[in-house]
Amino acid sequence: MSGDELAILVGGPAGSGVFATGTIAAKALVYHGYSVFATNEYPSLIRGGHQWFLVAARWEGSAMAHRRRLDAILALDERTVELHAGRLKEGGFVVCDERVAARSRAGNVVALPLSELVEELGAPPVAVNVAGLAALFGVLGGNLEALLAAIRSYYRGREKTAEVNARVAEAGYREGAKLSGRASLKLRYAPRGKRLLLDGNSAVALGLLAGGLSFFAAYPITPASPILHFLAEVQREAGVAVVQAECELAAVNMAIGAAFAGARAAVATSGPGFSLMAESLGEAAMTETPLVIVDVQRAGPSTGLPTHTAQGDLRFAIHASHGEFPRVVLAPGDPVEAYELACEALNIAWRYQVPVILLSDKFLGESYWTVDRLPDVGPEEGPVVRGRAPPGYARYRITESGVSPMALPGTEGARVYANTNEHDELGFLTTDPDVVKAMQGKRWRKLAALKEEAEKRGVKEYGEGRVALLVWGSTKCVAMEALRELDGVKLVQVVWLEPFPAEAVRRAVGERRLLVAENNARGQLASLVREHLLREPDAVLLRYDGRPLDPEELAEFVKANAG
Amino acid sequence: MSGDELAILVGGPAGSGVFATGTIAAKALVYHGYSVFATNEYPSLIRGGHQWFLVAARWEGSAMAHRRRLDAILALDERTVELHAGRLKEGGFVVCDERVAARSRAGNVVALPLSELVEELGAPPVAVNVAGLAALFGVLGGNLEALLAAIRSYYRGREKTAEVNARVAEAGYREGAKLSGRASLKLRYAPRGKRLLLDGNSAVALGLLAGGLSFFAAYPITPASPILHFLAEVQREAGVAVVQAECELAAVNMAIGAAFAGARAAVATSGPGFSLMAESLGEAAMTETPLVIVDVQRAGPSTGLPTHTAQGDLRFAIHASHGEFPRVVLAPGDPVEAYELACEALNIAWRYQVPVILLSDKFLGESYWTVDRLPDVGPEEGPVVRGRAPPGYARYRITESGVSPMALPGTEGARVYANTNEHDELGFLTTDPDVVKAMQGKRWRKLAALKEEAEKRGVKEYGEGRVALLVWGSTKCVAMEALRELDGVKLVQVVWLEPFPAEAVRRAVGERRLLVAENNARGQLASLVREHLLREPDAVLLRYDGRPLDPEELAEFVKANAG
Amino acid sequence: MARAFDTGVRPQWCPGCGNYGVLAAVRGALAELGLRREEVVAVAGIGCHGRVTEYLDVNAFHAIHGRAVPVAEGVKLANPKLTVLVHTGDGDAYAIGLSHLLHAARRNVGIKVIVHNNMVYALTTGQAGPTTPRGLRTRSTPYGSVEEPFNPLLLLLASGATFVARGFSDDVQHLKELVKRAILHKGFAVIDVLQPCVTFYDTRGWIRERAYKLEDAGHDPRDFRAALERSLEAERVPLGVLYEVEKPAFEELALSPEHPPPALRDLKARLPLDKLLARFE
Amino acid sequence: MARAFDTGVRPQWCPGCGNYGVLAAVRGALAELGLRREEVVAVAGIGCHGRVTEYLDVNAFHAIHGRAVPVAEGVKLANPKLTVLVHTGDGDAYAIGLSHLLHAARRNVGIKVIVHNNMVYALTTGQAGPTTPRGLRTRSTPYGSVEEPFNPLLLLLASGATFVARGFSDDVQHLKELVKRAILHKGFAVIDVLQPCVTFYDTRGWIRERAYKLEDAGHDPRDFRAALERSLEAERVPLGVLYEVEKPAFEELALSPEHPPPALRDLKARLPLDKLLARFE
Ligand SMILES: Cc1ncc(C[n+]2csc(CCOP(=O)(O)OP(=O)(O)O)c2C)c(N)n1
Ligand SMILES: Cc1ncc(C[n+]2csc(CCOP(=O)(O)OP(=O)(O)O)c2C)c(N)n1
Ligand code: SF4
Ligand code: SF4
Ligand SMILES: [Mg+2]
Ligand SMILES: [Mg+2]
Repeated sequence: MSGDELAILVGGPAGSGVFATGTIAAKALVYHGYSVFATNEYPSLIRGGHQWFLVAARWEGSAMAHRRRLDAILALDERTVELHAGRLKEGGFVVCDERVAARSRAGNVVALPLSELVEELGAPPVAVNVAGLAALFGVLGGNLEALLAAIRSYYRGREKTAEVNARVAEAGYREGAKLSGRASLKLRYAPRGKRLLLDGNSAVALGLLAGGLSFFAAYPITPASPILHFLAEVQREAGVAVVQAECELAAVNMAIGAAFAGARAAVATSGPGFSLMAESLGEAAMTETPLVIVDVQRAGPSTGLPTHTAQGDLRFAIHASHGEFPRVVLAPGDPVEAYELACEALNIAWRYQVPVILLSDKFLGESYWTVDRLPDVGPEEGPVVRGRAPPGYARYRITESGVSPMALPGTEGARVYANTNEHDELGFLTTDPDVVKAMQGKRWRKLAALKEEAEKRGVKEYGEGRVALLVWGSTKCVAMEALRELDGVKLVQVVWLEPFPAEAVRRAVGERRLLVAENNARGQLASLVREHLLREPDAVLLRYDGRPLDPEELAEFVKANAG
Repeated sequence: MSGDELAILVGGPAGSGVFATGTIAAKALVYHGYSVFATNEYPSLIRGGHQWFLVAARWEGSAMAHRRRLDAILALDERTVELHAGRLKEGGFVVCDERVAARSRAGNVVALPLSELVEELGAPPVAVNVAGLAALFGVLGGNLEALLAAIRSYYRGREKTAEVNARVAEAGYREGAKLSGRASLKLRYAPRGKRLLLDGNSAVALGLLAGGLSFFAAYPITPASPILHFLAEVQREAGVAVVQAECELAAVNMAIGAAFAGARAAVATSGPGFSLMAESLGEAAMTETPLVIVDVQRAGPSTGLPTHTAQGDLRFAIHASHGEFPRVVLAPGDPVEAYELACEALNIAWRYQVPVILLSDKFLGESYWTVDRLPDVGPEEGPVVRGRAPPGYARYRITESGVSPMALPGTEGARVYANTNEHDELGFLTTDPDVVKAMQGKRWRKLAALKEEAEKRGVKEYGEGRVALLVWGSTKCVAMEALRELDGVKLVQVVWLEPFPAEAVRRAVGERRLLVAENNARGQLASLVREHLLREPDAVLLRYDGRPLDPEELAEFVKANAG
Repeated sequence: MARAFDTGVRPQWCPGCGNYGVLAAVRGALAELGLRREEVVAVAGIGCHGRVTEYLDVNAFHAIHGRAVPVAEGVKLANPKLTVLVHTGDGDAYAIGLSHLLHAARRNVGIKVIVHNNMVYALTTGQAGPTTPRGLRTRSTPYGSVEEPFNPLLLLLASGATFVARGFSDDVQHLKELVKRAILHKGFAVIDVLQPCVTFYDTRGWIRERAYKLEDAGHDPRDFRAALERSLEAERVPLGVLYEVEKPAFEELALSPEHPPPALRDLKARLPLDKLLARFE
Repeated sequence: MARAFDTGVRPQWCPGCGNYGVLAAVRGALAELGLRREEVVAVAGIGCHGRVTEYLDVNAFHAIHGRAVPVAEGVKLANPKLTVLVHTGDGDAYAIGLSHLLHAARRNVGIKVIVHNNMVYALTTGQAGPTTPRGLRTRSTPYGSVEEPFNPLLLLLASGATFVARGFSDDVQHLKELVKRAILHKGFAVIDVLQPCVTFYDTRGWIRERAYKLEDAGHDPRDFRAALERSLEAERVPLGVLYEVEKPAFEELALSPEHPPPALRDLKARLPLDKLLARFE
């Protein structure tokens, strides 16, 4: 426990800088040389309401998820002490301003004159958060330079703010360092070179850019908006057109129009917006327009818990829109996969001319992980015709693979006619039963190739054991964390959810006991197992209160059901 | 073959009165004493394009579906002869105007001077259709009075048109009667009292009215518009408010608002409109507002074949909308069930305060069946609070059944607060994990009771045999017709699709070979069987070219796979 | 009046937010009109504005984003006796819900729409919206918005709305009077309320400098062309009723007078089934 | 010109339908502007009007009902070199798609919207729509419509559209000139075309009696208030350009000039990943 592993929580009311402080703490720990995981919870309110940010760090191996028990708390109000002090480990402590301490009754409180200190330095009152964080680092014997670097990195472009906060941090650190005896652990320090602290939303945005994204349309929605914000910010450097549409129906239809014209297009939304896109999903499919939809799931149904997490849209993503057509549903489990699969999503969309849905969630999208390096992936153009079309070009040419070369409007010699009505090879409307069957057949043939890809790359396996734990999406991270406490468990992650890699899952699970864990109420992956493997899972762990599964409860579940 | 069974087809270009003529033929045959089935096919065009109307009649038992082979054709153009003459039985014949005959090359054509006759009577040229129909009845030795009654019934409210057509019919009949030797069958005549000739759409509308419908909102869409038209027509007699909204999003939200206020509300649409309603489905569910959505399926994906049939929305109906909530999906198989289930849908919606989706389709909605009597069903109010609320009233009171008494706005002492955000018992927004779980639990408890109802009433069984043929929706009628040619087959119809009556299906199928037939490409009922029964069907017959299954192909499929 | 129509839940808007003024004005209007909470329904959209239903003690429906207007239309048509308010935002009403708003205006359904127009998407942490002025830097427009904003008053006048007004959340008394007039108006009424968002786009000073009262300026709200003119003013901000005309409300025309309104129908009343079935015989 | 831009598919509209005139005018306009079919994209909605894409020989996207406008916006933003036409109907554009239309107008995206306004839902066999006059009996309004129709010209003017015109399908030559002007206009242009539906609502005579040309009436299309006045005329039907103003098109403002437009980007161009990642270090 000598600083090999730690968990810190920053808490306070919305508007008190919980997010900034937490992010700085996370960065600072990365600069120390730790592998860091960070996550947060906030209400759907601009002011008021409790908010927290948790940073978990590990010296060896990777920090993959949150833990229930805490080593230290930075409390920006009494509520934080009230709500979280009970989670402190033996020897854990709360850092807070004297005024907060005066109103709290918790033991093990390190009360410091933080607001006084901030006032003396002429810094704005909100800087108490950084003062407190620095004090906390002081108590833990952290490296001040690393902390200052984190502050400067966080406030990049706002040099004045950065300097004020740096000064506050120096003072706070000194205060804390006086009390370093209070801590039962000491931070380690041995920087490991450039590493990223990456959230799932940014990873998705970067992955789309890596996949050649040139057009992005969105309507703001929590927790997907950060993708819009990031892309809007980098639009000039990255050369991507970013449009905020009047609603999700407009956003997705703009993307479809842009893709039809030849742009690599994507949209990002959350459940309510994805619901609104259901009709247009079929439009993309019927016109065979490549399209990527990112759904950063949040807790539903309906408006639900807009700032909380869930994996509740899986079946909906697989079946959304009336009628039937091939589609791909991918679910990354961590930021590296988010980056890789976002890029891959665009490539698949263009290789097969199908809609691809990337299922992320609030937990993945708005949590942070230390990433050493992003995989080397890039765009593949797919069967696109530019310049001049071959004689007799037909947009929906019936081919063996089901994929027809896609000319872009502007191609000499081609009339590109996309049609949401059932159509013939040239795009003209038809109701002829034979043509209808041929076109359905053409579209469905893509699914065969997609299924092969899914079977090949759609399932990941970690570890070995008598028991198989099956997960999808961000629950993977929780499971990886839980696995540290478990023996004899093989983790199986389904990355391609549609087409479902039934054979690969069957192979990976084999004769093992099959446990499933998901962040939803009905067991949607479990239902896919039933449908495709004709097998009843031996036990299913579901959580649907807007919070991700805890590694601890997952470990307990596995132990209790290992058979 | 002496007139016990016959099939007539009327064909011609859109705008030539194919629909009117066909309906009159069907009515006339009902008046003769036949059980009649009638269906039609038309393009999504106001003028031009081929259109046909088929009438199948049976003297003993019920005519349930179309047949491939025809006894007679009324051809209003050459195209009709070209397309359909090949389907004539031995001894079958085509009736047409001399001019049409002159341009056709088919054998067995009864060419009559129909347009001359119409001209002589000073009737409008379009009356050729009725002249031809009457001639056909003449050739078949039908009853002229019955035919005239059918004409008068069809043109009710337009007495002038009725009389002109009656005169034309008399003349046409005389012409045809001269050639009665040509026919190898003779129509029977023995009226059986008042019977209805009912289409599925009207049956749904009537069923909703029987269920107490007081508010209906819709946006026009083929093939669901007839429900709107019928309800608009009878709005005053039936006392139902009918609103044509600016789009489906508006329609469904108006219905939700109306239901919240206390109206028995429903909407009707087809696939594209249902897709647009996905988000609002969750809104109804989260606010626990009773809502009935009728989806008259058409062939997709996307715009697809707007005037053709399919059963392609089943999985979508079950999983539509982000997040998770209990819902009910019902699928009637014939007009009597359509009537019964539409009424029941409203009752279930109000008994459980859940959204209910009624899946019809173009084939059921726009085909006609002889109905002797509609079942005696009516509205149940459900747990509604009017007048004065009990002290401490809470809209979302946590109850054992999951259903909370629903006060209507205006109730003394009640603040009725419906919230799409997750909420507490009073409707106030919450993010407290315990309250969230309690509310999810409350909602899901309804599913247990619904599941029981589904198991009790969700499966229908017909006949007995070693082989089970599993169907849903309108395929039931095709299967009933096919069953006449089959021995040892038990027909099992799933009427409740969600919650899925797995035990009832398992019991009904037993150890039999399990065959599934559906009007879609992926085998959606088959996938439900896999998911819920963990059983692979022994064979699946799918049709997805916009046409209903033919009884003949279904019979062949069953024979080939009886094992 | 202070404690009237108060659910007891403490509002959680930012200190200084214009929503406080809107809430106070509506509470005051309901109280002064002598309405009981039971006969009022507030339908809200999603946004900071939508929180009104947590605080305003009347029947309420917190709808999904953009659909408060059709929900309210349904409520009003089902039971025209209810006073139906809509609380919506510039994003909720003028972006995702625009079509519904204009169609409700055209139909003249007797709902009273209060648009909390803060010219920004607030609850989603500050993005540009349809009334955001050109050039504003927001999280979705880091280089400044390049879109021309709507003129919502002009658009509403053009839609056929029979009552169009503008209020300012700073002037609670004046806004209260507007809300009262809107409620007393027969048919559709809309008030575009300038409701500064102090956190993401603080327009308080700008508006205070330019605002004036139409009542003081001799404006005749029966004059449609004068209303158009007022809506086109660029330098000054007119507050008050721009336009009011009396026309039959949709619910008067669309509901059959022989039957009780949909929500109040007696389920035991017999359906004339035989008559309805005659056409199928 | 007769055979220009002809796919060879025979139109299947009712004899006498106004859509024939619209098709002829558009073909003529494209031909006279010397455009090649490869550089034009027509995006159509669902309705009788939507059939245009079967007959007009340019690149085409037959979209879903109500979404032709955003599809067209996407096309234009992806490749501003293309001439992008939208064929839409009164139901498609003014009912289900209204919000998109007005937002595209506000943004001034350089698409050219031709509304086939037959004041009825034709393809779905004749229901009332947002421009159907009060009192008309249709299949959805057997007792006569009780809704006030929109004034689409006024609404479009109010939305900020930079080019608003009205055409009549009977006068192909005149309509052709309007289409040419719309195409040559920079930014968003919309033509509300009176396109009688001879089957469900034959307005030919009514319009012919009242139509007059704005060019002949000395109307100045640069005068916004004059345009408002013309749009408000009740007794006469003005044809021609009501309003035109030059403003930067959205695609000029929104697309970064250092990069090729989205559809023409070279996928091999390297992404400055290191620079983008710096902020995460
Ligand atoms: C379908 C859908 N899309 C997006 C959102 C996310 N969302 C919530 S509030 C909001 C905008 C709010 O803006 P406005 O209506 O102006 O309200 P304000 O917060 O400014 O009062 C958005 C986009 C949502 N809830 N639902
Ligand atoms: C989402 C959706 N709703 C409804 C329809 C059915 N629909 C097809 S065309 C149409 C209306 C057409 O009216 P309009 O746009 O005026 O076109 P017109 O036929 O008059 O040219 C409707 C409602 C549809 N295709 N999609
Ligand atoms: S963010 Fe703006 S609109 Fe929302 S509560 Fe704060 S000040 Fe009010
Ligand atoms: S129905 Fe009307 S709009 Fe459609 S083709 Fe016929 S005349 Fe034209
Ligand atoms: Mg706002
Ligand atoms: Mg129309």
